Amino acid sequence: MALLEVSAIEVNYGRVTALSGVDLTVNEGEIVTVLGANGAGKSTLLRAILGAVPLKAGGIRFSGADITRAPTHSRIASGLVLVPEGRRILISLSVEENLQLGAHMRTDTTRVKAEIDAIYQRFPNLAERRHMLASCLSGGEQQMLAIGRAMLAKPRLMMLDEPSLGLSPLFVSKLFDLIKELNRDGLSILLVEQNTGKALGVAHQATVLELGRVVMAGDPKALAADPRLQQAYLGEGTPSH
Amino acid sequence: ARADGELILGYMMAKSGPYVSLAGTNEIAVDLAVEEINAKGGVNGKKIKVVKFDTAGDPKQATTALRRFADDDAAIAVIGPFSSSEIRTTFPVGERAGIPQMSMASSAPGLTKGFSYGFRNTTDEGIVLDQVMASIKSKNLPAASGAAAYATDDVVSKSMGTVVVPKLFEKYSVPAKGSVDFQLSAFDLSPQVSKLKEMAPDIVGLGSPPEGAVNLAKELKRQGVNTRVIGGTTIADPELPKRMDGAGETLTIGTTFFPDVNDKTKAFSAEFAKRTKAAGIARTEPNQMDAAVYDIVYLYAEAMKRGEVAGTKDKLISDRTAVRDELAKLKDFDALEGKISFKDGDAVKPIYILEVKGGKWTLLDTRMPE
Amino acid sequence: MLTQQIINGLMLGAIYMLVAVAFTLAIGVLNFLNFSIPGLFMLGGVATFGFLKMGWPFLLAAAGALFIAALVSLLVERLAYRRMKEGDADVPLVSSLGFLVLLENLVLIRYGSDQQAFPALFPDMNLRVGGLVIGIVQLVSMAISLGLVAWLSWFLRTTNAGRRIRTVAENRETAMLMGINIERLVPQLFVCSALLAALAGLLFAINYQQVTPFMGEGIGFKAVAAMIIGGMGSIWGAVIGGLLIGLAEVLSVSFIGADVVNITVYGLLLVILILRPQGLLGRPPAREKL
Amino acid sequence: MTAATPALEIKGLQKSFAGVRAIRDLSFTVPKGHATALIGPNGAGKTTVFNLVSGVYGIDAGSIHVNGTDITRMPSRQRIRSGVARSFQNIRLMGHLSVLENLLVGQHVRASSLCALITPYRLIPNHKWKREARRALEESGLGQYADETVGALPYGVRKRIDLVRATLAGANVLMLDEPAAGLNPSETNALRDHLKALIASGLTLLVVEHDMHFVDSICENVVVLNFGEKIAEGPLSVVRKDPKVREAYIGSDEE
Amino acid sequence: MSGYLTGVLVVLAFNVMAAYAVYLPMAAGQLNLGIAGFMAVGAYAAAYLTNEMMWPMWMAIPIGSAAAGLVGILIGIPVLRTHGIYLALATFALGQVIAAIFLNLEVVGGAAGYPVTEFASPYVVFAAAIGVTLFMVLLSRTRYALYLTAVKSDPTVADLMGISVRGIQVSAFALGAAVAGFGGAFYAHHYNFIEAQHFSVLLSVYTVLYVLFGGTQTVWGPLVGAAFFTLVPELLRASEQWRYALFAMFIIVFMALRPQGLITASLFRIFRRRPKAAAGTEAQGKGASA
Ligand SMILES: Nc1ncnc2c1ncn2[C@@H]1O[C@H](COP(=O)(O)OP(=O)(O)OP(=O)(O)O)[C@@H](O)[C@H]1O
Ligand SMILES: Nc1ncnc2c1ncn2[C@@H]1O[C@H](COP(=O)(O)OP(=O)(O)OP(=O)(O)O)[C@@H](O)[C@H]1O
Ligand SMILES: CC(C)C[C@H](N)C(=O)O
Ligand SMILES: [Mg+2]
Ligand SMILES: [Mg+2]
Repeated sequence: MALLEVSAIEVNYGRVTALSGVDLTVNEGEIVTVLGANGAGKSTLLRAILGAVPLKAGGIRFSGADITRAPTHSRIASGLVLVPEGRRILISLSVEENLQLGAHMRTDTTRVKAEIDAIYQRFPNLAERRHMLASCLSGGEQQMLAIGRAMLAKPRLMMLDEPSLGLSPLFVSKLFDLIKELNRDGLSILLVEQNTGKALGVAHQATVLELGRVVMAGDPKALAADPRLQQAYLGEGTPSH
Repeated sequence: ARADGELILGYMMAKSGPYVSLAGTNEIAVDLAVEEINAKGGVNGKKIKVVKFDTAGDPKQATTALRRFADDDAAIAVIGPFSSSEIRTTFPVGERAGIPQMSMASSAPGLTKGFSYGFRNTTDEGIVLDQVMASIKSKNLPAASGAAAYATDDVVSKSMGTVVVPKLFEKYSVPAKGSVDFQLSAFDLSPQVSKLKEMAPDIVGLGSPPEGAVNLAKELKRQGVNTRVIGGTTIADPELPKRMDGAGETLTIGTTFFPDVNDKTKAFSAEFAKRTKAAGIARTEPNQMDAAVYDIVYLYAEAMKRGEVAGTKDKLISDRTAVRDELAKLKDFDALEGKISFKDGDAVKPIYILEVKGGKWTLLDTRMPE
Repeated sequence: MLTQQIINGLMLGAIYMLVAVAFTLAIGVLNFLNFSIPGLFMLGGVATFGFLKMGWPFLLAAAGALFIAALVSLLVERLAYRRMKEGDADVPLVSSLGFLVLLENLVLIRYGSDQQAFPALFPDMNLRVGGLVIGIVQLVSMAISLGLVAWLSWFLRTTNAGRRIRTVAENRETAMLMGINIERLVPQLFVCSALLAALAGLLFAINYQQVTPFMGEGIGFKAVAAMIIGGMGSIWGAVIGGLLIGLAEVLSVSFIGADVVNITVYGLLLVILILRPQGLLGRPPAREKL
Repeated sequence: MTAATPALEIKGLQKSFAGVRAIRDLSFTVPKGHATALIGPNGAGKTTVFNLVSGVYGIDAGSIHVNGTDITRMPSRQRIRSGVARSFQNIRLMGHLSVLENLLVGQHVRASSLCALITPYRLIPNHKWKREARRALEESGLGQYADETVGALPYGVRKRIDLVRATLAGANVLMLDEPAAGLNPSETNALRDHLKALIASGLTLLVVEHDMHFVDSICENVVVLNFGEKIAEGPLSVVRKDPKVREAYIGSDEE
Repeated sequence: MSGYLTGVLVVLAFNVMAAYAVYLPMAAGQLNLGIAGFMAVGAYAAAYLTNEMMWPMWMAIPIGSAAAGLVGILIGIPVLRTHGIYLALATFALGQVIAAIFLNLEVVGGAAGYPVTEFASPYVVFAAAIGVTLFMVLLSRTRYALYLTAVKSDPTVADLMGISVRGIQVSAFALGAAVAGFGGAFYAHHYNFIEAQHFSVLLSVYTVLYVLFGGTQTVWGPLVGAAFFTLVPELLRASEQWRYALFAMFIIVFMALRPQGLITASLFRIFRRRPKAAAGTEAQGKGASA
């Protein structure tokens, strides 16, 4: 069953057209990945789904309801969440407060406490720094915080914008394990990644954007084998020495 | 913009800004005077026409107004400006342009000094307060000790508190117990009154605009201090007793206008009341500036008559000089406020000593400054 | 005498304190130096005065005034604050000042620039103990202020609302991405800040039995100074700052003279800022790590 | 200064934040004309090393030499003059300015006389500063963005502009903090070529990077940090076999 | 020229000078709410030199300006430890303190004010304002202006690029003060009378208002803002008591429509679009061939 349906959306920044006629479907329990070069419009797509940029045309449905005109906060309340590009940690709040903020819409405070502890276990770096200002964290630690914060919102669809950015190889592996684990537990995921190989590895569906349009879509394994994609995004075209 | 055969006067109003409450009704008095004069045939057979400009009490805008009257409107003389601050910037311009000005409210000491075209139909606060003291002494009111209270950031108030009051206490041999001061914008005078309470003087010489007088009176009452506050023309507001709302009994001031002096003042007050009511203005009783500005029109009319001004463009310069010279020579001109003469550019005219009794101004004494 | 003066100073400080808290809500939280607050302060006093003049009972008049202030504040939010895009925090300052000028002039057109006598609510409202005079109304208003401030600071510290507000303060766009309903939260804050300011204006009018169109300006400036001394965004800082400014003002008036009031009050502000740039209880701003 | 003088020499470096020891007795050198990588798990202290070298924080103990000059006690703004420039992990471009203007700011060290300060260069068509900045942009294939406002550009483009700005300071030691993060593989390739060209022109690089392919292709030497300590040093092929490094950083499933 | 127009243009000239005095530090991220204080320093210093030392005006005015600049340096060094709104309030306090000092300084008349003998004619004042404008336009084309923006938007990075952030900040502050002092010195000699109240907080605040209103993104904003604030109230004269209320409504509406100020960079881009594109391709061509 389709959880998220994006149909023929168009987004402009002033005169620049960032997205045009983009369709995308995420089914319940699926991982969908969106690939594309810099400036292709991946981040814009996620922001549009969240309602952070206005749509010029098209529609969005989430779990059966039309949310095309819904304000961002009500979309989030209905189970969407975004780990944004550039992390957007709140630097004047402590690490713990950042996490609590992720759960600000929830009322089950005891569960939230337990989940925060679980996140500390998963990311020990954060546990050590729970009472420090988030501005002190290293780049990778901030990325962990952003992911943890999104998990605490208890979403039905989690959108991740380049989550592996700045993470060490060990942590990238852990991250993809986490993504799989969350997905196993029933969470649907929309993943934007530069780590194309890994993203195609976990996804059930993939979409490739170019200059704001969908140029390829379908089964990730088939796409991974597509020479056009290999050329452009897998870096196989110019072998390293 | 001038039809030949009209005598043009510029009028700087303070219709907005800090002085509106005192100056807002002046326009009615000016219009009244002009209508009366023109109804009687004008001056030398020519009608008077007034050109108006709102300065908002701002010295910069007042300068603009004066430039306009002098250059564009070819006015023979200028009614105003209102305040001392405005005078400080417009008198030099008027002197260079050679156009007479006459203020209806400015009472800071010595502002006309060095200006031959600058006049004020006002009396220096020092002279006014002198007469108040004289009156208190002559009526044998309690005056065993005194203190001063004044605003520090206003020229007139400060000079009252630091120079005039101490000098007068000495002159009338009232032992001074000290002084308290406050800012113009102060609303809380409790520290000052706590100090006055300790000094317990019979009279407090006040240098302040009306707001300070109201606040001081209320705080004196709150802290239970009984003393007679005396002040000058700056607080001569007909509504003051009402504004003090039960406080301020025995407050005593000197002013240059009181409505109940004679038939002329009563008639003026009645007409003024009629016109203000028609205009929907809350205060219907004329204040001292209303009377002063009314007299300024008559003073100019008289000076133009005596100087035989022509009111034509080619004679403008000599007309203005003639007005100036005639004003300077004027002696005991019979005006609304009483007999007016000019000494060094400032008017010399009777002073009415008023006291608050039962929440109303009452006439205590009438005096002519020596 | 000194005791009396200290009492006088604290009573004055209580007024500054409430306005300072109103400012701190707007600036510490919304990053918006809201110059309409002095106007709302004035409105609290003048509108009550106006309603009383129309014959309304006191409580109704006061409620009416607070209601009007809240409405105006929502308008300020709409027309000034909401227009502030990411970045330049100075911008809405202009329109908020526009609101101050507008409010002042509207009141001026209605009631004139004169100081108006606000009716005394009770005949003699003063405690007299051993030569000391303490205004009962002032005492009550101080108690109300402190109680309100204590509640507010508790609320912001311990509830989710506090965290949401701080998120909005740091970055509106992130707050939006976090699902915070800015459209509702921000107006709530504006209303809250307006109510504090208007309440302060009302208490002022009762205490000093006067209202004028310009009564907000001087107090507004001192309150901003109080807020800064205490540390922006810190509610207890605003309280301490307000009382300090009140004391500094009264003590310098009574022991040196009124001509030095501005030098001592603003000099104090300047010195505190130079020695402790974030104010007494303020936290230094978090900087983004490289 | 001989060829043997290291471009960057760090000795006994120590730094604590509020009692937390972020860098512990760290020493290493970066030889001239080569690329060296600084790697390690998240929070190991890599960015902190950059911050200490560029003077964002004062150090607790140790010394830093750039091209033989002791810069340990130098104010941060002067360090760039001794020849060390850096890029930023979280891109720090001035968002309201145009790309060109950002680059002009980057040129500052080489145009810092009073005269340069008050020349109304914007009135002079094709002024040499503008020309130079444009050329640098062309060379990294970003020419079309010169007059755009930085804030609206996509992440990858901004990342590259940050790099160009660092090169414009004319420094011979460049510290690059995760230059390939957020780039897709083909862009990473382009970046690699660009960096190789820089090395060939005689620049020295110190690179923090988590992409091991990338590190492998340009860096001869790597320094591995963990908890602020150096745990290994040497060619990547050797270091990556080190069990300590595998456990802390690379993990077992890498390749 | 008509006397009225002269009078209005003179006011405009002074407002323009004050506006640029505010604009310069604002470009470096400093909101100076004490500009009136620096105008006072320039005015009193120059007036003292012509009155008591019998200096000619053309010498006294630059020295007055320099005196204000010097005070700017001396005060800027400690005060620029503060940032953002704290700095704004520190400068605000500074303005108050300076005005209070002149109010008590008897050598220059104290509360009675200070008459000035030498007269600067309207044309001299116009020339001064045009001079200041040209200077600012020229300055906006330099690296110095670029660094002001850089320091404003990211002081940490500017510092790492080798820019002396402190130097830029203090110089911008002092240069702004000097421009203010320059205007103040002319003010004293044009109106031939100065008093502390002329240099009140409201003057500072209003000046900041026109600069923000005009827009701070380009060098033309302050000019347009000053013109708007000087001329519109004149045009509204006919509306009498509604004049300032209407004016305030104008401000609110304009700011709601153009929150970045009347004149913005994008406005200029619209005009320049075509010629700039041409220049771009030309430069690219050269770059490739070089
Ligand atoms: N705020 C903005 N204003 C104007 N244009 C914008 C803005 N944000 C993005 N764009 C433009 O929209 C297009 C798509 O940008 P977007 O950030 O969605 O790309 P992306 O695929 O996420 O790239 P990256 O991989 O670099 O993150 C780009 O051309 C970009 O320049
Ligand atoms: N200003 C600071 N205050 C407090 N702690 C800090 C500060 N700067 C860095 N740290 C701490 O020092 C440690 C090292 O941080 P650093 O940013 O150098 O890590 P890194 O190696 O660059 O990691 P990453 O790969 O995630 O960017 C981190 O744990 C961080 O929390
Ligand atoms: C009406 C008064 C406030 C005027 C004052 N007496 C002056 O000289 O300016
Ligand atoms: Mg993106
Ligand atoms: Mg790092």
